[in-house]
Amino acid sequence: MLEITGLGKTYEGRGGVEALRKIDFRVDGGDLVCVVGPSGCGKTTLLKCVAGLLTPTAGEVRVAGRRVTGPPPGMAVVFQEYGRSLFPWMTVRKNVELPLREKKVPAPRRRELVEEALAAVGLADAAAAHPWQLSGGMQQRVAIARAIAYEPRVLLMDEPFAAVDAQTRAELEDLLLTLWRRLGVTTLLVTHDIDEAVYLGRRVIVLSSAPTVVQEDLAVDLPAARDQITTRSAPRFAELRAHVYAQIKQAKGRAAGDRTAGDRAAEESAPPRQVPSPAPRDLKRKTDGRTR
Amino acid sequence: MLEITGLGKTYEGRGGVEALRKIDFRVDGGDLVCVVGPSGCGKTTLLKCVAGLLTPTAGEVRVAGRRVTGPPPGMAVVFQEYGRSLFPWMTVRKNVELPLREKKVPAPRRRELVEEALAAVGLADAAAAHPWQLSGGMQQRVAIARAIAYEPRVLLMDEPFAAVDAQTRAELEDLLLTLWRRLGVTTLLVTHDIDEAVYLGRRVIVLSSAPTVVQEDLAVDLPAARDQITTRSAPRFAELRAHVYAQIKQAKGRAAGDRTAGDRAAEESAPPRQVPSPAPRDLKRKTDGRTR
Amino acid sequence: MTRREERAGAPMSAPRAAGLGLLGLACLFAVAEAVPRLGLIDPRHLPPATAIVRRLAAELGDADLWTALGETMRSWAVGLALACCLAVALGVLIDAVPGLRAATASTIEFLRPIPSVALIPLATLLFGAETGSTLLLVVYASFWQVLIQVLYGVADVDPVARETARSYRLGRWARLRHLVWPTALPYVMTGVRLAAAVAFILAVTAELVIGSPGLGLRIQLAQSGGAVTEVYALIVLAGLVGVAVNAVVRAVERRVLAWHPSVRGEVAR
Amino acid sequence: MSAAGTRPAGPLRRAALRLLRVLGLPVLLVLGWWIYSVAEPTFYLPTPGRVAGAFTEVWFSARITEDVLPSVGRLLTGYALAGLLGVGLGVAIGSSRALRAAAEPVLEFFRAVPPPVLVPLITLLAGLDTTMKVLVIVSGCVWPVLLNTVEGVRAVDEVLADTGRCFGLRGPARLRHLVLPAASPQIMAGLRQALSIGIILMVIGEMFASTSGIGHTVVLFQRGFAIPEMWSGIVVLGLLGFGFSLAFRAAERRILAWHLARGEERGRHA
Amino acid sequence: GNDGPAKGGGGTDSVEIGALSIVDTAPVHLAKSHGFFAKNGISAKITPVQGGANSAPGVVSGQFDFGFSNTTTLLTAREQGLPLKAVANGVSSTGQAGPGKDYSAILVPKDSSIRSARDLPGHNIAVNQLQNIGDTTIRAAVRKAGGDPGKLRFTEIPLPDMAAALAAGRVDAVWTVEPFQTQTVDQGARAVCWPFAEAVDNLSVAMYFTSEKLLRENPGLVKRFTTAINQSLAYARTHPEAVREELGKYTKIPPSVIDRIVLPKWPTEINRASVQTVADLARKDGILKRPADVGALLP
Ligand SMILES: Nc1ncnc2c1ncn2[C@@H]1O[C@H](COP(=O)(O)OP(=O)(O)OP(=O)(O)O)[C@@H](O)[C@H]1O
Ligand SMILES: Nc1ncnc2c1ncn2[C@@H]1O[C@H](COP(=O)(O)OP(=O)(O)OP(=O)(O)O)[C@@H](O)[C@H]1O
Ligand SMILES: [Mg+2]
Ligand SMILES: [Mg+2]
Repeated sequence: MLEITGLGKTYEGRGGVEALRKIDFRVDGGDLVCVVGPSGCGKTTLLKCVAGLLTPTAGEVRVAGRRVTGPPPGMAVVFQEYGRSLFPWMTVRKNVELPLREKKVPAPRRRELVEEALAAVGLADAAAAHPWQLSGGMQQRVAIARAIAYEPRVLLMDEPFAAVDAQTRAELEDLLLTLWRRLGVTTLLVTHDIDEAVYLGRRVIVLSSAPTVVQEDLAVDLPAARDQITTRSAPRFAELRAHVYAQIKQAKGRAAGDRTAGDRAAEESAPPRQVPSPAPRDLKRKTDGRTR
Repeated sequence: MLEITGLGKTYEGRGGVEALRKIDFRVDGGDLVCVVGPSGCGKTTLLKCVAGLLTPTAGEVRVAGRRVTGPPPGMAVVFQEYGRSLFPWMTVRKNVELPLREKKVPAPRRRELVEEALAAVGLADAAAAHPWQLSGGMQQRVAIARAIAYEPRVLLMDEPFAAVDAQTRAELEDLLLTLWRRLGVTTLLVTHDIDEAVYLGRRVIVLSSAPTVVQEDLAVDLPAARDQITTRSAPRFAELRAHVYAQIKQAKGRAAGDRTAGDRAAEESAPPRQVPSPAPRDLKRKTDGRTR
Repeated sequence: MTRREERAGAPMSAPRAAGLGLLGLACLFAVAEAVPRLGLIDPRHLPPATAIVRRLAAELGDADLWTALGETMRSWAVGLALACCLAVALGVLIDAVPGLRAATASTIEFLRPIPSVALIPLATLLFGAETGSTLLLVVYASFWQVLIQVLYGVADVDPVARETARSYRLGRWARLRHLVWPTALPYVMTGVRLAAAVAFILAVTAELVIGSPGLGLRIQLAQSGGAVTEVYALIVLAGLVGVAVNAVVRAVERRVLAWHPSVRGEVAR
Repeated sequence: MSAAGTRPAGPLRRAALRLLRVLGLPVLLVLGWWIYSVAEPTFYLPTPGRVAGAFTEVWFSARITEDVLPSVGRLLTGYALAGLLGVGLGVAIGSSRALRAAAEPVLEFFRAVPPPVLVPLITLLAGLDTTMKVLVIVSGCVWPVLLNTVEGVRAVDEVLADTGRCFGLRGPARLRHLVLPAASPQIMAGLRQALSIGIILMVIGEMFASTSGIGHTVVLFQRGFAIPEMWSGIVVLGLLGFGFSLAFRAAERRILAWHLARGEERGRHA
Repeated sequence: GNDGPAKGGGGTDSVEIGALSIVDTAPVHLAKSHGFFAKNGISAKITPVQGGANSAPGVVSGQFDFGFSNTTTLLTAREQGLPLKAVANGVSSTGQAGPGKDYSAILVPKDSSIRSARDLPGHNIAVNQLQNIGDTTIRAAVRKAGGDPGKLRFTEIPLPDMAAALAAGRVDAVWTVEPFQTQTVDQGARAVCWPFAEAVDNLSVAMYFTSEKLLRENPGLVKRFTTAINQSLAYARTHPEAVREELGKYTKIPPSVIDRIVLPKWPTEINRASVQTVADLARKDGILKRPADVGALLP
């Protein structure tokens, strides 16, 4: 479904910032892949290139075989800057409804989809409010509702649960899984929460810090049916998580120069968070991402 | 240092939204208190009332004994909408420097503070960039750098680490602790990460969902010296975490009406995240928050 | 959609933009040449573009023309600068002092539609001397343009940015300088562009009516002498001055608004 | 915080306060004018009393239907046309860099041509009747709308624009739901500018080849040295501008409700 | 200067004169270039204004010491209470009707059915200013020719734009003056009526004037100004080639046109009777509200 080959992006400002050096991976139709990596490594840039919002400076992205030059149809994006991605002049309901109108969904079905999506993110009451009357987490949930109501074939999400509390986050994660299973949406999700990446992803892609390449493409070999209790308490889950954590740490460590006191302290002390079992066990490493 | 008495806030829009009903607690000078609560329960509203940016509709806030009617001196705020709180027309360095100028810090000292703060958050290289040339996480770190460079007496932070990766987050947490210890800053921190709340906070305040009151004021009786490895692996840490999680779950559960399929699924399945030991053990509950 | 090309396409180089601009002017020239030549309008009343340009070239050789242009540009520049300073100062003041906006609204709306031309007798009465009168007219007309833009601009400050400034206790002056002014700047730039044209028009008109020396006087002389081609040549000169002024303002804008979405969308993407 | 400080005012007091706010400054100014004109009587600046006298005499007559109404009709037509043209062109030019580069010099060229010298050209093309007068109004009103629209469209928030693109917002829908609302604060600024410019150009258009209209009347008075009468005409222009701006503000409050409320809710306590 | 005339070195007074740059004002320019002002101890600065009505405020406010304006405008100003006094004749019609005889005429398109003043009622005539000397004299001419002046329709068009309006058929006839008369005739128009000449005998069309204040404070200067202008008027009358040469300097009239235009007459005396006639006509047309006191205006 998604093929990313030799993707590179250098921003022109500031004397040329190389956000992505060379990214190669593919996502099969109906797959759910999580992307993790250090802050500022180029995850958002990657997502925007896939969405056709940014022109790569090298390589290309293909969605369903077609080279991406603009946003492909049937794709929904949840932006990291959720607040700014909502239309302040529209109510919450209108915000969610607008893409459906553009998709020419008939009015009754549209209403249904909007109500369902808002209810699913727990915002049925806020439908008539304007985005700027909502809390940060509520705004983010509106953005999620807009994406899921759209029933996309490809779903790109940039830290979609960053602004909600732990409980809500768990609910939204499961909502995403349900939806993904029901509709078979090809999903690419950027997250900072390693647990979340392992819990949700069928694969986890770890990006290195700049110059950014794919540092690791990890298949999550947990049972397909997941739930918050059993999956998260599985020993394999802990292993995978620890492994990803170590990878990110390594990715960050690679970035020379900007190591500070705080940095060093953290590197020395921080363990894989909340993971007692430390060492990763025979992890099947993916080399080209095409196996799956 | 901070006294919040009978604080209530009802927004006028949408036929009157009661964001806060009645909040009472106090924070002693040099204390570090974390606030957690369901999404949309009024944490940001509370913070803004304390900061003197919103006029409460009931009750009052006192900082250092003086009733708050506008932003009190010596206070720094990190906003949840970090992106919009940076001035796009200034470089990162200028953004961090501006409050210092206003504070009439002499130029050499100012430069020193700015360099230090930027280095501490790992952005020494990005000083000359404009905020919109940075990634989300980097922007958030600029906002943090601005607050710590200011050397405030009171520090209010609204989900300050939401947009950074796990590794960076741990580093920033420790940075905050170091700073807090060194300068004795009275800190009120809103977070969604329960682990973070317990790891950082000397107390954790759990807000209920609307109508919002203080549901729990929990003293964190972990040793004062904390570090990412030992503190987080302490059994008491797990207990506290589980307790807070249960509290939030309860707080959310109380909100009637908007319970949906996803909601219910989550409630049934989600365990305290990554916490094998389930039941909280004899927790010292605070009733009025004045004991400490 | 054009927007996509703009965002995704290669940024346009300055020479290319200038080339396109020249192309636009060339099209205008072609139309202005064709209309009289095809007899759509009697060439005696609207001479063909080539004739106008030839006449303009001849005029440009005349030192007096340059003196006249200099006179006009001087009252233009002084008037515009005065109007901009006054309008920005008043606009910011109206924004900063609570209640002032409401108190001044009715007066502003009443005074704005009064044509500058109607004030000529009053102007001559108050100032007598020609420059004073011309300045009064120029300032009066262009002042409102900037003022209204400033009033809308200062109201556009991002609420979160405003709160940030407040929480760090930025003083009145610092807030003005670092928050309100940058926000209003794009509006002000538009206001200055609007006012620049209006000031130029009024400088010319005032000369035309009051008879102080300058480009307007030359236009009037040509008009009352029935020298049609020369009238159009001078009008073209006025237009070209407008184009030049705009180019300058745009260049300034690219520098001072480099951070703004409208400009940064065009340079680095 | 002001909200905490002020006592809740009764409706009567509020109304009185409002009246004071609307009329306070004008009354002061008129008073100043009065004192000046009495202290230093000059032919060209009559006392407000004489102007008021002339006002009732001149304007409470058939002039309302003969001069004022046709003028207002032309003004509204021209203004509406200019609004449509300015927003339409502005959106096109604002969203295409190539078009902007090509069109800007031409537009700037026309913008710099003084309307009084443009009028003869318009007459050549459109004749002497209402069409010409409306065109004169359009030729001046269109600029503030156009410029502001161009700038407003250029400044659309990138994240919003990206959102629109992702969800396939295109063509008229993009215009209606994204571009126009996002640019609306600036477009409104332009429309407000255009209102008073329209009145001024109404006068200029009527100075030319006219037999009726407010502008025509004012010019006749001015030429006939009927100075109080001329001032009364200027007062009519001012009142017209004031009246239109009231209507405009009401419309703006509806159209920019989201914008104003957002600023207010957060900014109230400032 | 606006502080009143200043006594310069060598016993000359500096004065500022507001006057249109048209054919009519040739004598004031001649007076300057041929030394009539200098001879009378005056150093003059001539400031071009647009329309005679605009020089009146300048004279009242003291910016100008002298102005040039047409008779109707001066009568109206006087009636409204402006303290103006005529000091010298400005320009007069030749008093002769017929093609190429007077410097002002009503022109119609070649194929027009209008043949004389009598045919004008019912048609749309362009004048440069409504309610001024143009429409008054046209009405009078029509009346004299036996037509109904009530049926005349007037449209205001600036003189430079009349030719185009006539060619495009926007109006049926235009009332114009030199150099536009010659230019419009060149473009195929035909003269049918000479209102100045037909309405009034030897009409004093315009005059030089000053304020009562200056007259009171510096009667000597005013007298010298009058003398200078009168000398120049006489010179202009007898030296048309000097006038044409002067026109080439202060106007932008194309040289080929200058050679052919009909020059007005420049008598040194104001024709008081014609002024009275214009006043009566203006009163009849409602331009003046009261019977005019011509004596108060004229010297
Ligand atoms: N400007 C406003 N106008 C009207 N209602 C508002 C406004 N701002 C916030 N609210 C409402 O107040 C309530 C509390 O909002 P607040 O932002 O304080 O929540 P929060 O606890 O910070 O949530 P989150 O964790 O999602 O950021 C919400 O129901 C929200 O809809
Ligand atoms: N518009 C821009 N102009 C110049 N540089 C940019 C721009 N946008 C991003 N960058 C740079 O590109 C790099 C990658 O940014 P990106 O937003 O993709 O990071 P990210 O992985 O999403 O980070 P985060 O997790 O913090 O959101 C950063 O160094 C950033 O400074
Ligand atoms: Mg990002
Ligand atoms: Mg919040």
